[in-house]
Amino acid sequence: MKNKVFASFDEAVADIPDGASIAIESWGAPGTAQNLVAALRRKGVKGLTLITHNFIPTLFSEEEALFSSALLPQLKRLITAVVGIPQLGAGAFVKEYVEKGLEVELTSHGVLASRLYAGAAGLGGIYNPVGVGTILEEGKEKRVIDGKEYILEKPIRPDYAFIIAQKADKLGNLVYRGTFRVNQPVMAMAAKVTIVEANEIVEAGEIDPEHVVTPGIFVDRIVEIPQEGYGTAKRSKELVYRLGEIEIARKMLFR
Amino acid sequence: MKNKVFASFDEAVADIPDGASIAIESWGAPGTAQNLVAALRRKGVKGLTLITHNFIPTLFSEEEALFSSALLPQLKRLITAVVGIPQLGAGAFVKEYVEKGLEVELTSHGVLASRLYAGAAGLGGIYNPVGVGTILEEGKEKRVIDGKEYILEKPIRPDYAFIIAQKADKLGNLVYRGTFRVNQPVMAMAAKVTIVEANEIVEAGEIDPEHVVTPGIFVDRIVEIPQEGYGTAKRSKELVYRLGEIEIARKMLFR
Amino acid sequence: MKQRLDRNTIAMRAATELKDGDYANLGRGLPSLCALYIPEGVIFQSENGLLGYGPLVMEDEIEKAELYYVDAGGRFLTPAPGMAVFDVVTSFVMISSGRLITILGALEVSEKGDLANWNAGTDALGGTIGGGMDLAVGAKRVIIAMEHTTKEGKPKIVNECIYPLTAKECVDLIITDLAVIEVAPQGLLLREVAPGWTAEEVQALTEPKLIVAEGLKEIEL
Amino acid sequence: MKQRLDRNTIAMRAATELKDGDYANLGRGLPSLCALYIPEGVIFQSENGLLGYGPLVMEDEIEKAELYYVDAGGRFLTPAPGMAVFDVVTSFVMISSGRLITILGALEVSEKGDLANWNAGTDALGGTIGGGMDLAVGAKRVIIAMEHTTKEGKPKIVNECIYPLTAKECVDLIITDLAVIEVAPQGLLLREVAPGWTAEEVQALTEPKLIVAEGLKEIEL
Repeated sequence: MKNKVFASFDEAVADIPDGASIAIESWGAPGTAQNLVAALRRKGVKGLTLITHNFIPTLFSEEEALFSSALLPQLKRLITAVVGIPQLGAGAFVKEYVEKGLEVELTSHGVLASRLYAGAAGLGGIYNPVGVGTILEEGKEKRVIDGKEYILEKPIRPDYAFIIAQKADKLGNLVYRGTFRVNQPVMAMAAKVTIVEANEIVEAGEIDPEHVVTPGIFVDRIVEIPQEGYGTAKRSKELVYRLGEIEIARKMLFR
Repeated sequence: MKNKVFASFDEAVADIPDGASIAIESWGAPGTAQNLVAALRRKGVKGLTLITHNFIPTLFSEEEALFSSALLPQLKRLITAVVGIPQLGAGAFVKEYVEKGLEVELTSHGVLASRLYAGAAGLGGIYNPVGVGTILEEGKEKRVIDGKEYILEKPIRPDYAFIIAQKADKLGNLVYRGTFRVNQPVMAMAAKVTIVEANEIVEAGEIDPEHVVTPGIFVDRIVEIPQEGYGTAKRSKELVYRLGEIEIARKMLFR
Repeated sequence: MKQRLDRNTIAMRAATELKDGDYANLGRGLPSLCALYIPEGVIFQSENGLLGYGPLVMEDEIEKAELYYVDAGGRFLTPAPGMAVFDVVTSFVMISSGRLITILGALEVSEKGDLANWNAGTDALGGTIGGGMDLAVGAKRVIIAMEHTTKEGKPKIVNECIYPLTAKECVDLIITDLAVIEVAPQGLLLREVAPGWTAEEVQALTEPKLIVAEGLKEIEL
Repeated sequence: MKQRLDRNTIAMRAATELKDGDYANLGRGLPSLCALYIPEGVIFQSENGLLGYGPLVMEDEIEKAELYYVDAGGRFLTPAPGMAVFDVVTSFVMISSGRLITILGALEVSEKGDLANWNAGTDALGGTIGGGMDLAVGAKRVIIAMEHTTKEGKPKIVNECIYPLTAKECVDLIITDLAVIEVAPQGLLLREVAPGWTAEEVQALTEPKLIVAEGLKEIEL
């Protein structure tokens, strides 16, 4: 059996070059592969393209939690459906980088999902009706099919995906937990190289074949999250409670 | 709670009109919604469009098992990736109907799956590289994108899907069993009305939310397969043993 | 000045559009209040991959929150029997399949049913798109729940939207603190007015011409 | 007449192209024999939604077959630890993702690597397409395992395919009972010949011109 289990996050990201494109889910702290994000910060590569649904500022110190936005200084290009938090001025926090040359490509969440599917499935493009008449159609081909307008959307095929899973077996089969599944399965399928941090690594056979969400063929590298690592249940729970104490976070949670 | 559970297969198909399009998986007897197929035969509607991956002759008497091909006399149009069994002369068994006007649209299995996805996702079309230079490109638009040729494939959005599930809860959440999952999840998503026959109907909450394969929103009607019905484990097992005794079936199984 | 419906009453009226067996996705802000008034048997969907969840965890019970179920706005949810978890590809198939009814907020709605609700300005980075465009295009029915006018008193139902669009010709019904208006093929059909308001008074706060429906009545809950 | 490799030996040679950690999808007929010779650690995929399954159920043990695991050819499979079940949308993403190696049979392979393997005639209903076109286009590597000539002795490696194509310019390597031939940018590269056969003898049974590779050798297993 080929070994997919890596001993450290740094080893797992060691080959990522300047200019790579990376898909990272970032639906809150427990839904972000924070340990891999931290490793990529340590590595310090530049000129990255980041594909992420939620690009929002971290409400915590970097020692506490890292969203995909922790990579902001290393980015050349950002493809996202949510940039910022409306109550905090939306994308204002990226302006400084936009002025220095960061390209931001806005999309919708569903269009992002279907473009990742198209990338995964080897399609050349898809005609999506979402975005007709909006800023999403700018610079794109439009076409009427059977009386309805569509935009030609291009597939997204990232060089890497950073995934956080609840459990991985040694063959790379993954299960997630609750709503932190999100874009991760399609990102894992679309990427050329998929790197996973898992709360638990188990032997092959310990996940019921019917319950596998991401089959192991899509997973190249796996690292187990250490007890003191980002994204553990204990650590995430602490953040949740802290979140309850922060005024702005309350507004986010209960707006 | 809105009632989705129907008392009989005949009631579940009662509104299907002449000319309807229907997606039916037919990956062997245990993977075909045979009881719904039987009900549709009894109803006797005509001019149907059938979307099925495997359109193969039933190797048994109709009292024993019904594949989707049992609807052959009722079809106007057939969209399929497998017509017939090579060892039995492939599609020869449909020739009589082709001469009488049956239209057959051949596709590949993967193209069929992606067209069903496109239908489910509301896309207007997808550019697929599969089939370039083959009969699949006939009559279709081709286009070079980033130096590679693609065929514009249209979405499939059937009026109905007939699904066989291992278990359904009363909200319509489904789980399948083994390789009889196949095209069924995407057919259930693509169809306007999805009708399910289930080996077992359970209360809401008896299927773990993480293990649901087809969420209940995609399921409109559910009928429980009676003990003596087509597709039960006992009946399918009997067929398997009989299959082992039939020379032609052996060739199928072990070619 | 006459009284307008309060936000909870708008939400209550919008909630009456849903019935047992319907699947619903509620937008942020005012629409999320509808959850409090929606009849039993309505099943909620969240774009981040959850169907059939239970009530939101309230602000004062945050310590009860399970970590693993949040909605698209980041609020914690309670599990419910018959819930299903799935990825976003499945989620947006749901949203695009015409099987969901959505209640959304709006900055502006045009005479033709164009919707602007993601960005109150000209800077693309001044708002967040999320899944709103997908909902507006894909839902079986798009219901808008909003105040009839801006804080400055200007109409939010306009001839043409000025703010960046969410989707064209997508709105089916507009429910405000003053009126219930259907976006019909012939134009905007005024179906209900807030108690004590006349069609003329509502028209005065609405930019495009309203067609007064036969059987115009007061908003009932 | 000189001896050619038998079907099992062709399969054995083709199987050496796979190594621990590879993911493989085997076509019908001759390629399916490769399963008997493939090294440990190779993981099999079946287009109907199974990855990492165990051995086929043999003909004389049909009563042992579990009902719920069959391969794309309808043969029964045994479960194996670490197996995954999925739907065909996921399956064809796998097939299109370039992560699989496929070994397929062929009726004809052209000089450019065009493949014809689904229909030995001109009638579209005379063959079945299945997932072969998807595999031929999407796989990381397409290996053909076949007899070098037809039963009538005619070359199956041809200038242009006559039979309906499966895919254009898709074949990477051809393994026959006479030779191992790489489809290279400069043309067909003869790398190995069956024991006792010369390059000239193989050329005589091959329509397009073969380029004899440096270090041409006998097929080893």
